[in-house]
Amino acid sequence: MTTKKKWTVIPGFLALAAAATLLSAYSGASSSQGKLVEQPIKFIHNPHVEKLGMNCLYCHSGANKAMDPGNASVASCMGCHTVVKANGSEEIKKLDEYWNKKEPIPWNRVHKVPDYVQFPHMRHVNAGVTCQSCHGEIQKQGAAGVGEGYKPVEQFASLNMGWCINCHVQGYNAAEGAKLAGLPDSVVTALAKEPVKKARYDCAVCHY
Amino acid sequence: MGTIAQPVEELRRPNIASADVQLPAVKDYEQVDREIIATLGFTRKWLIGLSVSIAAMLVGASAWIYQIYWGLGQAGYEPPVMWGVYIITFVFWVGIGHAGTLISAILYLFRAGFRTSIYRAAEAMTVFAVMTAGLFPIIHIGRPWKFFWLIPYPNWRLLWPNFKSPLVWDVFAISTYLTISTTFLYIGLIPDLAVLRDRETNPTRKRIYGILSLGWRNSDREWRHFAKAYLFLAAFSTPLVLSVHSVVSFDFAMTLVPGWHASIFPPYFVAGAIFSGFAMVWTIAIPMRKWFKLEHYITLNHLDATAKVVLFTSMVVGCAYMIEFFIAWYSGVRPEQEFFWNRVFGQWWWAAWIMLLCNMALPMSLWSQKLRRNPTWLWFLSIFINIGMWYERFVIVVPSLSHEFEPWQWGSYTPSWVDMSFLVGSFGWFFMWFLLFVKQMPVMAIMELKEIVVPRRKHAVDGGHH
Amino acid sequence: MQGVLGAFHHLDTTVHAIEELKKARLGDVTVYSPTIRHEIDDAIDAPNSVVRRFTLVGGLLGVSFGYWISIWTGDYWPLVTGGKAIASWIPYTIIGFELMVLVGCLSTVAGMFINARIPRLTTTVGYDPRFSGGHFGIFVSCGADKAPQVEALLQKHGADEVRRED
Amino acid sequence: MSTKAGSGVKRRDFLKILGATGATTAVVGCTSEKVGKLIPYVSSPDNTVAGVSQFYATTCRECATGCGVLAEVRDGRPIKLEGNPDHPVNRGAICATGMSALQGLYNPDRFRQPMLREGSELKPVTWDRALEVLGQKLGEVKSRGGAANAVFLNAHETGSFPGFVDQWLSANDMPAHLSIDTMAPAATVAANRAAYGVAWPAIDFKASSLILSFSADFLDAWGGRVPQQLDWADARAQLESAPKLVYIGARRSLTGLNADQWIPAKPGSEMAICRAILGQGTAAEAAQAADVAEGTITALIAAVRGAGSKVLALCGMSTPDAVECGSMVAEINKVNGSVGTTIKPAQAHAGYEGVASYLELVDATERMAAGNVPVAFIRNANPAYSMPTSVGFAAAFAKVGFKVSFSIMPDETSLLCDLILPDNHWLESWGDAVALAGERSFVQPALEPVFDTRNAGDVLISAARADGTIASRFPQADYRSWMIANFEGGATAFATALTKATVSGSPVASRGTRTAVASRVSPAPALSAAGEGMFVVVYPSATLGDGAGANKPWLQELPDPVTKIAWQTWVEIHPKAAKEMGVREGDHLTVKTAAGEITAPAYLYMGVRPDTVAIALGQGHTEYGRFAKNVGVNAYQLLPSGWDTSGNLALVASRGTVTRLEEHSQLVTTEGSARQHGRGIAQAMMAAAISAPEEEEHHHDIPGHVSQEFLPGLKSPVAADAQGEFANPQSKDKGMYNPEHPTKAEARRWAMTIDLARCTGCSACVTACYSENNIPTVGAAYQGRALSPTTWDERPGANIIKGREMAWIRLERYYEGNTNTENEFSPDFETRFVPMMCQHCGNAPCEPVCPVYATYHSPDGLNVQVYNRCVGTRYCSNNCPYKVRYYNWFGYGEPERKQYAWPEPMHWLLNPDVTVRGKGVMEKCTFCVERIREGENRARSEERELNADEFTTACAQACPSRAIVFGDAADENWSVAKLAYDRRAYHVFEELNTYTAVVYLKKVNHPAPAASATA
Repeated sequence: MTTKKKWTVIPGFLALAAAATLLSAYSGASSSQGKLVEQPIKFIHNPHVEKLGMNCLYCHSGANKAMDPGNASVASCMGCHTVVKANGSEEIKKLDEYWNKKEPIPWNRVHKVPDYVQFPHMRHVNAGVTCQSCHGEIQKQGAAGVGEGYKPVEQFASLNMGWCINCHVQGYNAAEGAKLAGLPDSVVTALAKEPVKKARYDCAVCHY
Repeated sequence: MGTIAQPVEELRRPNIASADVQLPAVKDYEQVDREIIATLGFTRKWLIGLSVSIAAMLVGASAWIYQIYWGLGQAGYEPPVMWGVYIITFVFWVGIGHAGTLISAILYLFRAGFRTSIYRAAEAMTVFAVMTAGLFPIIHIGRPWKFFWLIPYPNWRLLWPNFKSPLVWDVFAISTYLTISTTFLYIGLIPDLAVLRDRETNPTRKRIYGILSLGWRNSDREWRHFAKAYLFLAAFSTPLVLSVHSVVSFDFAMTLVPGWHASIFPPYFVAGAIFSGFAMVWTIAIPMRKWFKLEHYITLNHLDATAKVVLFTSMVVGCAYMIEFFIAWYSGVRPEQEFFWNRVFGQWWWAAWIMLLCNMALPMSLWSQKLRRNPTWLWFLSIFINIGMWYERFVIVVPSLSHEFEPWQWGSYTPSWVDMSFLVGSFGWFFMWFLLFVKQMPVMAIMELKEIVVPRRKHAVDGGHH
Repeated sequence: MQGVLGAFHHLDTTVHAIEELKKARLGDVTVYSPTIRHEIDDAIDAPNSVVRRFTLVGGLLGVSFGYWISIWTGDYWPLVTGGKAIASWIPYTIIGFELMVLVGCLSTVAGMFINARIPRLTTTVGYDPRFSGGHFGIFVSCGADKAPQVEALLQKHGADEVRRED
Repeated sequence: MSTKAGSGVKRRDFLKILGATGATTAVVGCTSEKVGKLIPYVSSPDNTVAGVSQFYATTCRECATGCGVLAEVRDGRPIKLEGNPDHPVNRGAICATGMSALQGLYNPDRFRQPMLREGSELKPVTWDRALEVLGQKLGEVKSRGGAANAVFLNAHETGSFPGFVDQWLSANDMPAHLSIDTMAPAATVAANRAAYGVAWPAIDFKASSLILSFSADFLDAWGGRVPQQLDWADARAQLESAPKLVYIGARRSLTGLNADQWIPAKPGSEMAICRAILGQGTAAEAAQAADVAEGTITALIAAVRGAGSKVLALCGMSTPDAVECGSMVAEINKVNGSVGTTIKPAQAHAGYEGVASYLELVDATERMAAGNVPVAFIRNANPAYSMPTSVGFAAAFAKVGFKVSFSIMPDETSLLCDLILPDNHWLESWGDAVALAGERSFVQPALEPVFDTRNAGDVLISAARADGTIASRFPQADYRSWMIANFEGGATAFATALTKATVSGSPVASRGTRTAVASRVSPAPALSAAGEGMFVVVYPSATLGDGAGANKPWLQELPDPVTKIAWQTWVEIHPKAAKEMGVREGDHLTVKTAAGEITAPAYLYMGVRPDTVAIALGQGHTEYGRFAKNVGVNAYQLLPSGWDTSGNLALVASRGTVTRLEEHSQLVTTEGSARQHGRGIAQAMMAAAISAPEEEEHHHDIPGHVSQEFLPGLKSPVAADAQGEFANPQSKDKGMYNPEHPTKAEARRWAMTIDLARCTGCSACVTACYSENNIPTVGAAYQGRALSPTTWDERPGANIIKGREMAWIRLERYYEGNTNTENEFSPDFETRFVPMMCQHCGNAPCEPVCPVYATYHSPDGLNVQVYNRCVGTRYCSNNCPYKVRYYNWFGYGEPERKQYAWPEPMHWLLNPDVTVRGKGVMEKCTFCVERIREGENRARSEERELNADEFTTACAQACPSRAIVFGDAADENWSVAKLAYDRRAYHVFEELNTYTAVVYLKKVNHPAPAASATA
């Protein structure tokens, strides 16, 4: 009686749409992971960190003391850059301008959790979580210089709640964090033997 | 089976029909088709009614936009009365939504003959009432744009709803109920849609009915599975009907609020729902049978039968009222006692007395057969019952919350114009759907009417199944 | 589909025609009736519908999913509320029940659709609009060879109209 | 620097200013701002870590008490004021008024720059221009020889500034300034001076056994309320041996409600009672004059005699004979030998030194009215509002040649001025104060000025330096340098002193001497017992004072501790009198005295004599910013201009007629029912029962109470409590949490005890909570709801009338006894105050009903509310028996909505550690979870466990009664763990099996000390 079973297509489409919705919801489609933001000065982490071996805490001095990691004051930039001019780099000239005007540099935020999330940097840093675990291989940022191929700091992680919770519940894998941070292999292998560090996953740890 | 040898002259009883409610004025199948199809098509009065409903609906819709912009403070909430008109109206409409499925499912299983003529309208009423009710939980929450958090779906927060919360039960109960009653309505409609398709001359409408009827052909195979599916749907809907209002009553009964925390709530709410649902059926069906000239389908016998249901449920509800007072007295719990005293003689004494008058006293008139068979009286009574049942929910929600354990936080409540806009809007929304329905779809189940009409026979034997 | 279609105006003649057609075994018989009549059911004497199995399976699936999702999600992120057990089976019964009804009903409908072969895209072959009104119909699926025989049989039983379909 | 009128200081400008000036305080980036910017310092100040609070010790200037406060500064902005634990005056406690100073600092209606009158309008000008005009006008005045007639009205303060001003004035040949403090209990001060030789001797409640308070409202607004309350609560905490308080006055104030007995003496009859006590009159005469039972007076006399040197008699009256009466009260102390025991003149409080008398102010007004004053300076004093209208200050002031204001707020007086030179708020200023004689405490800026304002001292110095003739007398560039120059030890010692609560020593500069004023008008006539009409008792509000607090929404929102009314003026009338007049609560009453009349809604109060009406000061501003303007009525309009024998204004000086109007308004009250209906919320026991065997009193007054043993261990006997028997290592009940979890959070059980024997109902905790937890105030006239699509409810307190106040902690005030008040007047009723906040139930009814887990029980015992998860069903609130959940009906936290609670720059006081809740979200007490987390983080950073009593909640921190104790009940080292097992402990609604984490300790009642044998 029926010639073709065309109708089977309809539930097929419905199932596909439902699957797509669920997948996007689950994978955190609303996150801004991978966001690149132009900055007032094309800062490059790479020479500071890899070449000069500066510790992250030199500029982000609150990271092991406060909720907020903080950012270098213009004065502390000028501590070196009154001398270091990198062959008259345009970017350092911009820094000079801010310093001369006594104005702070209006950096654009890259990693931002919502206002209702209280994120204590020091608890994480002091627990041995490497910066790179959340911020990616920040030491490589700007390796290409400020010219062609310059890439500003990128939002490395999704910063979704699921992403946070995953680490709190499953535990922090110190070896992986160390690998991202570019620590020597001996350290990585040593850390791999350590048990993972778990944290509280109570809502009121972060939300209040 | 040896049925083949059975003389066909002895008509088998149809699935539904008990012999008690017959339609003597309906002679044959063609008459059913003709008279039911005659109810379709636009009329001036209908258009006016529809416009009024849409206007009322728009009042509610604009109130909603307004409320979302400013916040729920625009409603009349007055802590500690944190629930108000929205929840009252929600329970009211859920209650209304009980008659349809009760009639179509429970009475189907009980083989109550009077259901045939009224069940389609009642079922449509159910669907639209539940659609109306379903809006109110969303309207009433503070962040309606986050409503989907009540639904379990995998998400990147790794969070799920709290299945211990009566509100989540509500989500499940109401959405299941809406789905099932819509399905039930639609499944029953399929053969009738085929009738409309086959009688329709306008090609566009014919096409639409054609699509909606899913290619139904009245074949034996279709009927066989249809009958079985219908039976199971009815069997499932029966406990569902009872569960839905029980679950709604859990919203109250699961708390420890004096006046809410009562184990009698589920049966009490179900009875009340059936009571109010039947009243709403009258409100709709009595004018309809007159305007659509369907008095010989919905006969006085039908009304009489429904009136008996109303009388019975009224007594159940009244009994529940009395039991609440008794338990409060008997328990010796002071907050409970004070609350119930306050319910009847306190700030909202008038609401309690409206409730008692409309739901307990007036329906007692139905002991009189004369009044049971008087459509005008029944219609006015239905309006009183609707009002009474709205106030019943008012009496449950508002005075209880305003008079809880902590005397320092005793308060009052006055609905605002925004609350009232939603109440008006809910009626607009409901009647908009209902009016749209009655002019596009048969308000009575053609197929089931045909089932109880005596079929044409060449060699008829007098008596038939009478 | 090839066959012969007969339209009847009376229930008793339809029933007699069906009975005779079944005996004659001239081809698959499809009966159309505006409503359910047990006389016709009896004459066809078809096996019981399998829809009930769909119902059973659907209901069982629903109830198990209901309990499972509420217990699993509770346990997945164990937040204590009101000092109540994480997996409280009594409240979860409500979820189980509602999902049993929901899935049970939907699978019943699916069962009906699958078994009754709806939705179908066309009704034109072997169907007549009168069958949804006041007429009964009998369609016998048969080749041209048996068609005259069927026509004769149908006409004998008082069909209003008999026509061949192809 | 010029800023346009009305334009606020932009955040960026603010940053720039700070960076450029490199001040000790500076600002970092928007760590908590929504903008996607990350602003670093230009150069980072020492010891500052972004997002970590620093505390600056300074001294509160909101009243004369001079409490030491710590300003919690986060990223350059003070976000909270707390009591300085090292300060000898307030020992860590703080009152609501003090905490609300922040709202004065960040008040959106403050003068934002200097202004100059052009015609009828004040126009913004630059500082240069303003100073130029000032110099020019000063020159004119001096050249015309009018300097001697200049008037400088300064809001009263102690410390160096008064001396500095007088130096400046004398350099300009101007007379010494008048130090205005309308809140100072001037009659008491005068009587004290006469009797004890000091303005304010120390009061030792602990040493006393019987306290007689003649309207001495030492818990409301009389004297230094924080130190007095601390001492009072400590004394009362002695329970059985606590001093008993007899309150004598026509109106039962908050102090009166804390008394063990109230003798409702007629206003003006107190002298007769004193005479009877001193044996100079008979009890019968006194009883007749006071209209009380003779037996009561006889018993009172006996009680005073019996108490001997442990009597403490205090007089805080404000009647025309208040000074005489005060002297007689002092005589009672002397006769009983309690001077030196309970009253200690040797340890005087110095806060009221130098206050100008009301008579001096009247004299200045009269000179102004006569057109003799060429120039007047006003600094934060507001006589156009806070003087009896009948004096006619505003009209007189208008006749002054040139009027200069240094006030920070556009109040009634400043707006009459010609030149506005807005001073810095004290939180932006340098200064000092002398609270205790010989002890100096400093005021230092906690932030750079919010607006384009300048310290008045700096302005006066620049004015002087601009004038060649006197420039040499002011060699320092600014007031701070002047202070350092006058500080013993110089800059180094000064810097050290700043970090200390107090240093010994006195300001070098002393006040100038003022010429005595001769009385030209006769003083107010004494109140006669036989007069016509009702007694009109006007009293300073416990929350708003004499009106200075009215511009701060926290204080407006804080319900009056006695009447529980906010954002309104009310007339207190006894229910019996009201019934006779046919007055229902809220009916408008017109009170008319010889001086004027006011109309306000009636509040039926059984704590006022039936022949008396009482009205609080503080409201009825016609200016003073959006929060004060047009709220209530000004009771100063009722006051006759007469004064008492010390030349001070008598507030209780007249009789008036009271008439009922047809109008009715709803009272803006937070009170539901004032009776407990036997529900055991506020429980009490007799002092004698404390040592009695426990069985004797056990819940028998709670009907429906489930008889069970009190289990202070917070473990439920019925349901599975989430935390199991954490306190018992032997128990197998480990609760519902994973005890193996590495964080060990479930080992803690945060809990609180509230001692009702200490609590006075002062409500400081309420404001502390508002401040700490970013609770929006909702009562301002602009925050109401729509009454129709086109009209809004613009009544002040409209939301509170709708019960929508947001106080996470509220002070419930329940009455016991006196149920027939409308037919009978009886002074014998008891009042119980209960601070009520989220009880953090072990089996919380709110939790399981939430469909989205927005509220749940955390392993460390908190009932958590997750704002960002909340969808706003309000189901939790319905199911909360304590009704302590509050809902955001409007977008109080959304700047784009009209109900926004923190109009710029008020949002600067928001605590960045606490989420500002959006609309449609439920909120409630969190036990200051942000402080718990901060403490845990700190302990973790220092690699240690939390120390016992390491931190506490905001309410407990502020509480001047020390009634609230917070901590970990599962750790016996915390104080709370011991207190929870106190003999007096109980849970509210124990019968509901909620197993609360808040344990109340029963109030302790004492028999009336002067109970009449016949009564």
